Amino acid sequence: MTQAQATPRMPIESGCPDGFQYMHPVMRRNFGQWKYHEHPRPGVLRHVAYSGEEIWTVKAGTQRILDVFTIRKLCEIGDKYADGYVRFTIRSNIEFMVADKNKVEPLINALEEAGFVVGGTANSVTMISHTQGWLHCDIPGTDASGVVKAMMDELIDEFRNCRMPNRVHITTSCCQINCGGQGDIAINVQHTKPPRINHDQVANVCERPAVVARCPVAAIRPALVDGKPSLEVDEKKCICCGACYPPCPPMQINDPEHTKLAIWVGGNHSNARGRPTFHKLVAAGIPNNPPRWPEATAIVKRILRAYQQDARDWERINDWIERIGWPRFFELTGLPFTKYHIDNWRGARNSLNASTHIRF
Amino acid sequence: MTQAQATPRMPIESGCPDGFQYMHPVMRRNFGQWKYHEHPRPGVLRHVAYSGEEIWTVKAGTQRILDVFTIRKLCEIGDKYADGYVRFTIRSNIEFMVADKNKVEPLINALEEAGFVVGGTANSVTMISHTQGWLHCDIPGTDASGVVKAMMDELIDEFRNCRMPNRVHITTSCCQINCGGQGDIAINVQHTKPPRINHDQVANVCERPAVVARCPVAAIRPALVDGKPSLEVDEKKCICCGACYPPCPPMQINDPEHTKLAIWVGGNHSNARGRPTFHKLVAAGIPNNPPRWPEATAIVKRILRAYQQDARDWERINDWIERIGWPRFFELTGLPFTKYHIDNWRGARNSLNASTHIRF
Amino acid sequence: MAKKIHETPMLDELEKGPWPSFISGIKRLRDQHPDERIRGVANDLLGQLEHSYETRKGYWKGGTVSVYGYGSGVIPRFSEVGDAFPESREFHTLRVQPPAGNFYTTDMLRQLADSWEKWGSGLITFHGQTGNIMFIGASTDATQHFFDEINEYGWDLGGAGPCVRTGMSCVGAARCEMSCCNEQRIHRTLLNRFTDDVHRPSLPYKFKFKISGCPNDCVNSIERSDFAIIGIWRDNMKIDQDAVKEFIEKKGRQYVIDNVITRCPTNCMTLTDDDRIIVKDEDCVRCMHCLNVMPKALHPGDDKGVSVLIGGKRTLKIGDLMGTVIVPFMKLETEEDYQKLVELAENAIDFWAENGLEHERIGEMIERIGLVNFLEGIGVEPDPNMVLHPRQTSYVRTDGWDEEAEKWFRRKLEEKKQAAAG
Amino acid sequence: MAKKIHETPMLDELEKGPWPSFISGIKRLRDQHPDERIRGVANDLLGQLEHSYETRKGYWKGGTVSVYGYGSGVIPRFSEVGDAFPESREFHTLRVQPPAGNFYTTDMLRQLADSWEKWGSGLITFHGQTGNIMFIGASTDATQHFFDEINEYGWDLGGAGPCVRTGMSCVGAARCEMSCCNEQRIHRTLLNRFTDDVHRPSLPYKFKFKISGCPNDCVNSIERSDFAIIGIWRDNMKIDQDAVKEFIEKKGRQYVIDNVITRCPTNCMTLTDDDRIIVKDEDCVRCMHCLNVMPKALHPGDDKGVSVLIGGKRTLKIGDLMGTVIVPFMKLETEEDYQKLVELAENAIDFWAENGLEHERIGEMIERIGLVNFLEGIGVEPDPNMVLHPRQTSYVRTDGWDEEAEKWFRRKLEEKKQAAAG
Ligand code: SRM
Ligand code: SRM
Ligand code: SRM
Ligand code: SRM
Ligand code: SF4
Ligand code: SF4
Ligand code: SF4
Ligand code: SF4
Ligand code: SF4
Ligand code: SF4
Ligand code: SF4
Ligand code: SF4
Repeated sequence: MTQAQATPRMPIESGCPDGFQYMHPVMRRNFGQWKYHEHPRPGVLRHVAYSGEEIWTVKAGTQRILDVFTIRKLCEIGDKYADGYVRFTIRSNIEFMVADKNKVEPLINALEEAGFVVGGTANSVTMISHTQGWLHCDIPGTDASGVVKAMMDELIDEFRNCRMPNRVHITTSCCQINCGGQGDIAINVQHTKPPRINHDQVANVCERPAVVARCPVAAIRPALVDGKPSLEVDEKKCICCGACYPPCPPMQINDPEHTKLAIWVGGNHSNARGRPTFHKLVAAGIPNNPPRWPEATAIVKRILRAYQQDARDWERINDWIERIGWPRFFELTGLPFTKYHIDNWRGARNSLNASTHIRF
Repeated sequence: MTQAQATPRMPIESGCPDGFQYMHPVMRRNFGQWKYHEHPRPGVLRHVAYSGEEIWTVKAGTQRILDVFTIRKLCEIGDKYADGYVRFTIRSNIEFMVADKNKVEPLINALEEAGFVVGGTANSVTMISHTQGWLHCDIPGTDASGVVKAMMDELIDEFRNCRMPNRVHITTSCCQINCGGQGDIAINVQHTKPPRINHDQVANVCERPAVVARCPVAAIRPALVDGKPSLEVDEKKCICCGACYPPCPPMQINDPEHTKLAIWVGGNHSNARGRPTFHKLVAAGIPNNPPRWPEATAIVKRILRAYQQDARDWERINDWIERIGWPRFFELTGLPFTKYHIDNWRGARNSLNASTHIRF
Repeated sequence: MAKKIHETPMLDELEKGPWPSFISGIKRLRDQHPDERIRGVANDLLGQLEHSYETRKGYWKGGTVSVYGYGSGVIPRFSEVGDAFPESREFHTLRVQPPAGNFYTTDMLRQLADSWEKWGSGLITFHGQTGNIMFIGASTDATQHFFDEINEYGWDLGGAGPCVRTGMSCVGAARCEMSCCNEQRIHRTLLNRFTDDVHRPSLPYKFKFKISGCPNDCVNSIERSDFAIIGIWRDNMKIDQDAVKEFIEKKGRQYVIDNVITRCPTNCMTLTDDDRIIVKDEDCVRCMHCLNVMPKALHPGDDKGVSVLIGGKRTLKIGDLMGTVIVPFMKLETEEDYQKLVELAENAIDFWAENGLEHERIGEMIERIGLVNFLEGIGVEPDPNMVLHPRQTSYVRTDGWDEEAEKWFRRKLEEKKQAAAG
Repeated sequence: MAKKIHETPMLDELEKGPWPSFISGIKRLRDQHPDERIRGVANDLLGQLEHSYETRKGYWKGGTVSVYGYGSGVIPRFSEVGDAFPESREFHTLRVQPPAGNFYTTDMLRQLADSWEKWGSGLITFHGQTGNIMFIGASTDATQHFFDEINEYGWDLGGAGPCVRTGMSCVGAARCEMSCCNEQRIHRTLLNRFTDDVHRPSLPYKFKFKISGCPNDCVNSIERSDFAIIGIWRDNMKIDQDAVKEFIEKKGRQYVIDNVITRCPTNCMTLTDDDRIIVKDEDCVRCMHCLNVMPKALHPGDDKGVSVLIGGKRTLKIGDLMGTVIVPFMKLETEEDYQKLVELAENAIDFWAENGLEHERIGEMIERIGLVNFLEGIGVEPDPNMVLHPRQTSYVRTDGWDEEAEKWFRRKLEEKKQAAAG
């Protein structure tokens, strides 16, 4: 198989593998028969089955982009201190599942000694889910991994402890497409200037009808530039969303200066208490400042502090703001409210205050 | 002044008159200095001022379209049993204001004897606010006054008593323009067929560009019919809103058969508890059945009964439904849920259930 | 009566039942009125109405009728079946502005009835849904006469067509303990500033003012007016703890918990073990519910003023709109305060008159151009109370962020200074 | 190492601080890996990344790379600054479907690492935001080799491009007491039915399945997937009153009132004086909050199944959409039940494949054509649970009202009969 073959090998279309083969036997035995769980300490869960059996989960944060050394290190710890069964959460935290309570403490110690961080459960700030950035994507305005590493350095105590009113789910994305999704707090790229067009390349690289169709505000028109077919952008219409860049890289939206970060809050996708909510813009114009993006982290910390001090138990960030109102959110966080906070996209009217429910 | 003058008389543009000149002296003296009110019985309010003075209000329902005999009768009662000060509410109920508690009982008796109905305060079903209908308007699909008279005949006990969980504000309108506005319950005309065009008249009566612009779904096109300029309607697009009829009467939307009534619930324009809400369609296809429209009244009574039995004190109809959910509203009232209940107008998405908050 | 009385079998059905019957009223005019003209009008009116009931269609059409000097205030109606019902062939309505607050003495009612009997049909509605006294049923000739007569003793027409319409205000401070403003003064100050725009239609479309003394909004101003002024207070609500105790004694603790404490939309009320009510006023959104349930114990604060919401209307042609908060709070005490309110209305109407399309209400224009453009057009700064929440979509160009942020901080500083000074 | 190690002063800053550093990981590969190829790739990768940090721009571009027989599953990346950083010039990512539930043994992780070391950069992410194992950094040649190797021992590629994408399911029944369904079976049944559509992109755009065992929705399925399946129950929740008492003893009554009773969105819970919790289940919307706070005392009911919501996605090009309830409840017990779910997915995908515009997600299509048309297209009857509330606008043509009403009554009757029979 190491040699290229004459007739190429046909793939085995096995699709999604069965997880049962990799599942801890206690979990297999008690599948669908779990009674309750407890949270003995940050980073540790104890699930008890109706059968009386129990499974302990120890959760640790990593750097998401794992090198094989790190993977082997994690496996080694798993073999030595746990039962050799792991899983990864949707936030790229690793979970070790062990049947024996006595293995929990040594496992934690081994993980921490090896530089991993135990925590991220329950009402902590768990790992920031994020995206590819300059390391791999073709359209990024920043480096999500870098932003997250720098931020987690400062939030690590909130990962290790459960001192927040409720779970905090943060996400970071490296362009406005926002593969990282919404979050209690989301740190996303926000472009501020229309794309500059590299007219020389358009004719070769760009499917022009496709890109014209892609623009949500119809700001792109075909045009002849220096006699060659190219495009032009109506800068008054353009909302700098960057949607034209992926199908047409000559429409350069990324800019060392004008590509900024923005911070959004209140996305909550669980159905707990209220219905799922979208996140809302609270801060923009934040410098895209590698290697450590201190301005973004500072704002995130300010929001977290206000939330921690003011919210009630079990209030997610959106629940908290709904109770105290947006005027007070801006007051408590010291963030400015500007005309950019007022929606003007389709359906904007639904976001206007059509009532005298007013906060003083 | 009874003769036409040679040079016409110029109007005195006095605008809105000062109400103070017609105000009960107790109210004038205590203007802005009221402390609280009580509700001693249906139809009667007692307002107490900080000064210790009080004013009693007795409220009575009438037929809204008052003949001069009725007006004089009301004035007579006002003079004989009250202090000669009255006002009309936004729902065309008449209020008599008296300073002396002892005048209240005789006043009530006199009103009832003269055929007026005392009540309509607090958690009663107050008078149905309504519109002009066949008696005066140029575009009506029904006769609001008639619908309301027939309905109030059956709701009179709920006007006279305060047995509802909270105030009930009903409205009735005679075309889809809906001058009667929204309500806890609204009985409105709902056309079901596109306008038939009387092509002979179009050229004379109709400002064609204006009517084309009026259609919310751009279903009207200029057309030549029998060589004369006229209009045509794309019947697949037309939503039978009737908006084209006022500027262009040849677009006959009203139809003895296909003009139906519809019932909407949950409009609440106060800011009490929740924010103001729009009313929602619950029943349509109700026959426009003069002289007494029994089908519409039956549905209104069914809704009122369910509300009365199931809602908690102080819940308006919208509050109640919000708590119990729409599935149960349809269950309790026995009304059918159909595809027409699902919005498809702009911003419809905001009305879809994007959550697992589901009622079983 | 000489003429034939029309049969009205269907309408007769509406004389049955206990609620006062408008049909009986019209019949009284037909049968008992001393003036033959009125008897005749009533007879033909009933005839045409019966015809409508039978055929399920209306038979009025519009036209052009007005009084000298005005372009609006009369709703002209000509019968399409006038040959069959000639005496009510012309049946116009005069829309007359009521006094702010809808107050009348019986004397004045009689005087109005007398004038109307002289010129019109004898049918009056107090009031139409916009708030006008509707004198229903005058011939074209009589219209001017009737107007001249009542205009002499203090009454003026309201609006119709693309103009400022008759306003509406709740009973408010005249009787109601919830009132946070002088509704009547606001009503008359605004309406009478725009008298010219009431009488001479030249705006893109209609424009309505409505005034409620408190957020209960008894005149539906948020939904039914282009410019809603609603009384509100800014400081803490006033709690009479003795009255609270009294209320609890009468109604029981459970009643208060179930009907007041747990019904507060922001959960900002607490009932203490010793039966006091504590309100976290910074969370209170002035919804009025608790004050409504306990009007003796709970009252608006002292720092009263109004909120202004712009853009409400009913359904044509983009769907119903409610007004949006444009001014979260303004005082209305001094002459200058009132002047500021008038200026706001002027700015809004001017901007709309310039930028609104034909037949486009101000709310529809705001929907079309976006709230921010409207705010900039009328010179009002953005405020978080204008929105339910900040934007959810990233489709926005934020290149002026720093300057806008700067403006906000400057404003806040200014406010602080003023608060310290005041 | 023979070659020059690129200076990375900016990246070095990301080695500071206590959180594990991805830069340190890449440096380990550069400095410590036995394979020179890997050392070289890591060095140039760091070089290019440092260049990005300095210039604040990315330098990758796409292209076309795939494995034999498939049209998707690889994200090709070619460097735009490949001359300066030649060894990471080709740096493709293979997206590999994880096992449902994301379970691994350490043995299997090692085996995957071994294969990747042989062919790729040595960098793996568990998992990408869609849920794939991302093997980041293979040359064009190596791509096929690596795939062939892991495909032999049970791994297959996920989706990329306009196709069904890799699915995601929460840990669910494997460990979680909230789970109301077999997430893994749902996940594999659906995904493996559409294997062809995963590997051969031919749909209007991407299509994602996500499965959560309960409404806590730990995989964000409502917002981040086109087809969300969420476990739920239909009967009464189960209350262990002894555990309730125990909880109250530990935490206090006030805690339960403040954190459970008053936080229920529909106010359907009561705490009795003798410390029992009573739930009015017909008002409960299964929000999970009370179960989350008291997982020992409160549990989902026994009549379990799933809700299906269709149409969630992120922001391009009309703004974010969440999924809409299309099936409020369906059982998933028998083979036939699962077959019904598969059919629903097939109908949805087929209808969308025929009616969706290019690059239009299913949610955008629903937005464009209206929910009712979509329902009719896939043969699902309307249900009040699909909407927050009935329509607010009268802009609708209701001429088929009677027939539709009839349908509803027939369906309700049918349901009653079935309930009586079952
Ligand atoms: C007289 C009137 C104002 C006027 O200037 O004419 C009025 C007067 C009062 N209203 Fe009102 N409301 C009047 C129409 C309204 C309307 C508008 C309407 O009817 O179309 C509304 C808002 C409409 C809506 O909600 O959709 C309205 C929403 C309220 C509320 C809020 C109710 C709620 O819980 O949602 C209160 C508070 C309350 O009920 O205690 C209120 C309370 C009151 C009080 C108790 C205020 C007071 O202390 O005096 C008055 C008692 C009147 C009564 O008859 O019970 N009034 N009230 C109107 C009587 C209409 C009628 O004849 O029935
Ligand atoms: C008389 C009245 C109904 C009643 O019996 O009470 C009425 C009657 C008419 N309305 Fe109205 N509207 C009346 C209050 C309203 C209201 C309620 C309000 O003002 O609070 C509304 C909803 C609020 C709003 O302004 O949106 C209302 C929304 C309309 C509309 C829709 C406007 C829109 O933008 O959606 C029209 C149609 C139009 O203007 O093109 C309309 C048009 C009409 C016309 C002029 C129909 C026409 O185009 O010929 C009706 C004349 C009837 C007649 O023969 O007298 N009427 N109309 C009300 C005015 C009486 C008065 O002056 O006091
Ligand atoms: C790798 C990943 C981010 C990560 O680091 O985790 C990612 C990376 C890309 N996404 Fe994504 N998306 C990833 C999860 C998501 C998600 C989250 C999810 O699936 O739950 C979303 C939001 C949910 C959704 O589907 O809307 C997402 C919404 C997008 C969109 C916007 C789609 C839309 O309709 O709004 C695009 C743009 C497009 O498809 O045109 C996009 C496009 C891309 C492309 C292919 C950019 C491009 O057009 O070249 C990125 C390739 C990066 C690379 O070099 O590897 N990616 N993308 C995630 C996939 C890993 C995996 O397969 O496991
Ligand atoms: C492991 C994981 C599922 C998986 O298959 O990977 C998971 C596992 C659990 N979640 Fe979750 N959730 C996981 C991601 C999520 C997400 C998605 C996300 O993080 O992006 C959500 C919804 C996102 C959102 O809300 O925007 C989520 C919303 C919840 C909630 C609802 C919280 C709320 O009040 O809004 C609960 C209930 C609770 O907190 O008790 C919950 C509860 C739980 C419980 C307690 C369920 C149980 O009984 O086992 C688990 C505890 C884990 C812990 O670490 O505290 N889980 N949970 C995910 C861990 C991610 C991580 O590493 O931090
Ligand atoms: S968020 Fe944008 S830049 Fe980042 S991985 Fe996704 S598509 Fe690429
Ligand atoms: S950035 Fe967005 S709005 Fe601007 S031209 Fe490109 S696609 Fe259009
Ligand atoms: S609702 Fe329609 S028909 Fe009735 S008065 Fe208003 S405009 Fe005329
Ligand atoms: S009824 Fe309404 S939708 Fe139909 S043609 Fe007339 S204006 Fe257009
Ligand atoms: S709006 Fe307020 S102030 Fe005016 S009458 Fe109603 S309750 Fe009183
Ligand atoms: S007015 Fe409304 S928001 Fe304020 S305390 Fe009372 S109930 Fe709560
Ligand atoms: S979604 Fe529900 S079942 Fe799945 S892990 Fe989260 S809490 Fe457990
Ligand atoms: S699950 Fe949610 S809605 Fe149901 S009782 Fe518990 S808190 Fe209330």
